[in-house]
Amino acid sequence: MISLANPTRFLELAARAIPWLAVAALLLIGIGLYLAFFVAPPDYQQGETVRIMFVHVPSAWLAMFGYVLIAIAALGTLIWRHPLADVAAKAAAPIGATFCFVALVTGSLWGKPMWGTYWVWDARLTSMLVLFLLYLGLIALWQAIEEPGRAGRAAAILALVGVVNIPIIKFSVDWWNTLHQPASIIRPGGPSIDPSMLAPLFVMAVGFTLLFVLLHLIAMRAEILRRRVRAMQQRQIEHAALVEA
Amino acid sequence: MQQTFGLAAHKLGCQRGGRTIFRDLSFELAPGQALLVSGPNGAGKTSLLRQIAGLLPLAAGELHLEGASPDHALPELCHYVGHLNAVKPSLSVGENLQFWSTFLGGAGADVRNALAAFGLAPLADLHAGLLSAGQKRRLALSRLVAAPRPIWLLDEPQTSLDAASLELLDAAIGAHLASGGIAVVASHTPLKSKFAHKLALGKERVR
Amino acid sequence: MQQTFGLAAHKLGCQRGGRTIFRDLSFELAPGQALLVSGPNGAGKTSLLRQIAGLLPLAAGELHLEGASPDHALPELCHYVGHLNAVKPSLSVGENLQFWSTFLGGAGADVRNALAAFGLAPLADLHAGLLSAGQKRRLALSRLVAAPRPIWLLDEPQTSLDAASLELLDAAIGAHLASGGIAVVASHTPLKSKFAHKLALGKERVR
Amino acid sequence: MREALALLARDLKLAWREGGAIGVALGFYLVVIAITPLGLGPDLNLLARIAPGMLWVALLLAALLSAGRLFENDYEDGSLDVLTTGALPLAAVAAVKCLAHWLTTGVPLALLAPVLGLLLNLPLEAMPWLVLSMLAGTPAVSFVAGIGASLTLGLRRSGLLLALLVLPLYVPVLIFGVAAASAAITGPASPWPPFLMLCALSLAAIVLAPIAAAAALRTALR
Amino acid sequence: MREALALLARDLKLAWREGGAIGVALGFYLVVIAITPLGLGPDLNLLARIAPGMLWVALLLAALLSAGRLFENDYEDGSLDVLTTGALPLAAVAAVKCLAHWLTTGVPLALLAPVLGLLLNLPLEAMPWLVLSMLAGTPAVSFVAGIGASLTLGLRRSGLLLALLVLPLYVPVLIFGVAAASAAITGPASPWPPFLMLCALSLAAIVLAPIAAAAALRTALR
Ligand code: HEM
Ligand SMILES: Nc1ncnc2c1ncn2[C@@H]1O[C@H](COP(=O)(O)OP(=O)(O)OP(=O)(O)O)[C@@H](O)[C@H]1O
Ligand SMILES: Nc1ncnc2c1ncn2[C@@H]1O[C@H](COP(=O)(O)OP(=O)(O)OP(=O)(O)O)[C@@H](O)[C@H]1O
Ligand SMILES: [Mg+2]
Ligand SMILES: [Mg+2]
Repeated sequence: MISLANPTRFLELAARAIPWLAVAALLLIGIGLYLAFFVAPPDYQQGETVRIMFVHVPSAWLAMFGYVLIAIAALGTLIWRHPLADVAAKAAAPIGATFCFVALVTGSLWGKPMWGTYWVWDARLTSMLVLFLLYLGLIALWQAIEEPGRAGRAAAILALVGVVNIPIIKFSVDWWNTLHQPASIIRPGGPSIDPSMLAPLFVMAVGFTLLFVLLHLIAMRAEILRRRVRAMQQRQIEHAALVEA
Repeated sequence: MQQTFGLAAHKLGCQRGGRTIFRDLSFELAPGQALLVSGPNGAGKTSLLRQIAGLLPLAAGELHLEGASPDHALPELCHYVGHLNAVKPSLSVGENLQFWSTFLGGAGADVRNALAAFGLAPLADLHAGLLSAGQKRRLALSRLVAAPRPIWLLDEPQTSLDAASLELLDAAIGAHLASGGIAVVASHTPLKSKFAHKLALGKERVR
Repeated sequence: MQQTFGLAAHKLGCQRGGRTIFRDLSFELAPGQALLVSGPNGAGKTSLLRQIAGLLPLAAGELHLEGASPDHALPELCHYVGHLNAVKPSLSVGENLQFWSTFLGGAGADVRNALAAFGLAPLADLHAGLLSAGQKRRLALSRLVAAPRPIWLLDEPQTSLDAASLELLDAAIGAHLASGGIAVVASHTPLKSKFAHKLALGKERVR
Repeated sequence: MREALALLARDLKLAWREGGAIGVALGFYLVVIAITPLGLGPDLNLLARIAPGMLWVALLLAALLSAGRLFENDYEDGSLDVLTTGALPLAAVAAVKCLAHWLTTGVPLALLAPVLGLLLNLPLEAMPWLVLSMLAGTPAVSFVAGIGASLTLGLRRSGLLLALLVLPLYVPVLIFGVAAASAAITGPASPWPPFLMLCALSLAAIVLAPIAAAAALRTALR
Repeated sequence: MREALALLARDLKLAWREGGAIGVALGFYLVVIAITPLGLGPDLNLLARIAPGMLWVALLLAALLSAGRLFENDYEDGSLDVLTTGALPLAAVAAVKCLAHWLTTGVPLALLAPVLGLLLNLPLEAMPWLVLSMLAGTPAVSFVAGIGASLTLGLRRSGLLLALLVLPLYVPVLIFGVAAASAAITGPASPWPPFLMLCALSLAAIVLAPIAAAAALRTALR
């Protein structure tokens, strides 16, 4: 914790980790795609289109994962005042939003063949859409506030309010509509999908997760450097002022 | 004035937006003493007052109240009159002050005297939105009298006051100090009231 | 300074919200002369300046420009610096002034000097939202230099300026008058610049 | 306590004086409901069917947009600075202001709803439940709006930003509110479960929102 | 001319800087469209049927609410006083500000509409006409909003009051806009007549609104 609290230290670690992560992520995703397209059989009812799932499901998971990450970081900002927490949260938001978007797009592309329409107001799709909206809200707030300190704290508060609400929202939306097939991977009974699909799905899931972490580290590094530049400029301004005063 | 306090600041530091505005600032005020904070624009006068009022976190050092029981929170003993007047245009002058008096824990009775203290009595029923700049300022200052509090934090109180009102302000501050109160005043232009301590901020800072 | 004008007011009257603020107000300013408007709070200083700037209708009397061709509209020859600073917090100091300079018909070149004229040059790239009260005020005043106009209307220009900035303000006004400009300044506190005329408003008014 | 009452009284008075905020919120509500049929076409059955939904969505918008300046005015004229120096904790201040907003917006909107329901020929027997559900749900609306308002304090365009931040959080209120109202129309489901859910939501909001709002206000003031 | 361009540039810059106003308006639009089905129920045919109306109403709200502070900020910080002393006539100032509003709000909203159309499964062939009609109609929206914004200048809760004043004026835009879009879906009527009506409305607004706005601004300033 202490060692990580120091951004410089963090930068070093990140710099060392990034190449490895990159290689691992690309490798896994490559394998995953290979399995998905050439090994996994077409689904007996969903046909070839089922292959979309291998992108769709992991992105959907990571979209949720991203928000949880932000919420934890928010605690870090508000309670432990951890210098990196704010950076972590800010960096995670756009990435999570992107995965969320990918889940939505792949999902609706999938929907066209399955349901004959790009979008249905099914429970899970809807709650995913709401999650996307929550992401947009966070990003908009970060954009709207000039001062990094305030922006971080405000966004943290919003993120926490968001996580408190997400279960309620999910519940209400399910209550509103229970047409979509129930979650069949994450559920007490264990997976019910054909293993031949499960294997590539998990490879992809792990690959995407690594990709997420990779992007997150890169974004965090960028953010830290951006703030340092900002601080330096301010110091220059002050210095100039002192000289002329 | 009910109870009197002393206020001491020890090695205060202030940061805004990552920039250090001032550091290692210390002073001690005994009951009945006043502090004049001066310094070029941007030196951090407002920031200091906001720190004492609990609006801005202390980047370093501490503030403490002498003669205060732990259940006394510093901000609740302070009157903060900043650059802004906290005047509601759609309430009458009297209503404005009445509210602040109750909210800041004054007895309703004080309101009339408070208005009188700054020569606003004749305007009591006027919509505050119609007041001129200086009249608004005086309305803000009358809070000080409407709810007795031991510590006054005044940020350029003279802004757009005419000569007559300056007299009134000096009188008010004098009375406050006489009754054992404390005042911290940020100002560029001199005031008649005598200040036990003077603090010149940011000689070297951005002008 | 391109062309110089004289400004004359004849029996001006001002009403606000049905109340007569002042009446029968007359003055004459030759090029290079300045008028100091003083008076208690609520006497109508701001109102008078707004009338000259064309923001408030004349209830009575008239204003006219000497040496002006009919196509000169009075407001377009005036700089109005009121109680408010017209500063955009989300633009940088430089961008703020740059805009006003272009909009008020100044040559872009003037901007740097204008900032320098009020000691803001080092802050040019800072977000104006971060400026302190006095720094904001100085940014507003720098408009005067950024776009040359023959008539300056200044409403309590000294508000929250430090000593050093006051010097700069006096210098700016002096230069303006020297080059044949006119200035009408409403103020409670004295200024160094010499005023050819003084106008004391509303001795008898509600204070 | 005196402080809280004084603040409440002041806010109600201001809401009343400043451009008849109440009337304006109602007007907005009315106009939105009135122009929607123009967009959707005059088919009465269709309108009746979507009436509860329309009414709730319009109510959310009206309440939300009037919440935009919940703290804004006090922030801009410096009152908020002084409010923090009162004996009343900041969270309580926030709560009182949200309460005032509910009284001046939520309640009138809820009471107006049936009238607009007529425009959308909502069956009469649905009205009581519509109003009840709205009265039960609007506290959540006002208090959650309070969080948004404090987060967007002092930012330009805060109105829309506020809506963007807060509307997603309203999804449960919307769903249960509409459910309660339409259950009363169509049945067979009883309107009670969603109604109770609404009450629960409001209670939770009343307890938790002020804390979040206070935290946000502090960060806005420094 | 230089003045007008400078002002336009400044307003665009501000719209961009101040809380990414554009993104926020879009977000609001998205949210409103996204939560309505939660109120109306998931029936796709129903949604498809009311899609053009929904999209137009939501667009009007988004545009209108973002117009709330069209002159407000300049008024509160004293910029408006100085703007009147410029060589540019006040009507031209108003026109430029409305234009900036259209560029930063009307256009992006119109371009986003088809995407949201998907959510309400609006048939693809209707999209081009939807966008066209919106591009033709939104200038009227922005300029009329300008009148409202100037009339409500300096009043509290101006956002809602503005909506109350202006939404009725939008009725024609709404009707022709929806007509154009849905004619493209259902036929048989050609979408041209309503489309041309929209253009006419916008032209009229562009010519007349700034004059009215300027007059209102003058009275607000005294
Ligand atoms: C925007 C559109 C969609 C979104 C946001 C979405 C959301 C999700 C999410 C969050 C998951 C993973 C969570 C979990 O497994 O419990 C998931 C899995 C899945 N989705 Fe979607 N979905 C969308 C469209 C579709 C469509 C059109 C289909 C077509 C049949 C579909 C079928 C599935 C399947 C089969 C899985 C994996 C097995 C399962 O978990 O049930 N989804 N979707
Ligand atoms: N939110 C902020 N972020 C970063 N810097 C800030 C912020 N607010 C103010 N500052 C800077 O802090 C410094 C001190 O500001 P402050 O208002 O305390 O000065 P001041 O002494 O009150 O000046 P004045 O006499 O003009 O009122 C200024 O240089 C200002 O630029
Ligand atoms: N909109 C208005 N309607 C009615 N009366 C008004 C209005 N605005 C100002 N007044 C009144 O007009 C008088 C003059 O106001 P003005 O602002 O000109 O005074 P001033 O000389 O500038 O005072 P100060 O020195 O405090 O700035 C004041 O008494 C004020 O109450
Ligand atoms: Mg200050
Ligand atoms: Mg004045």
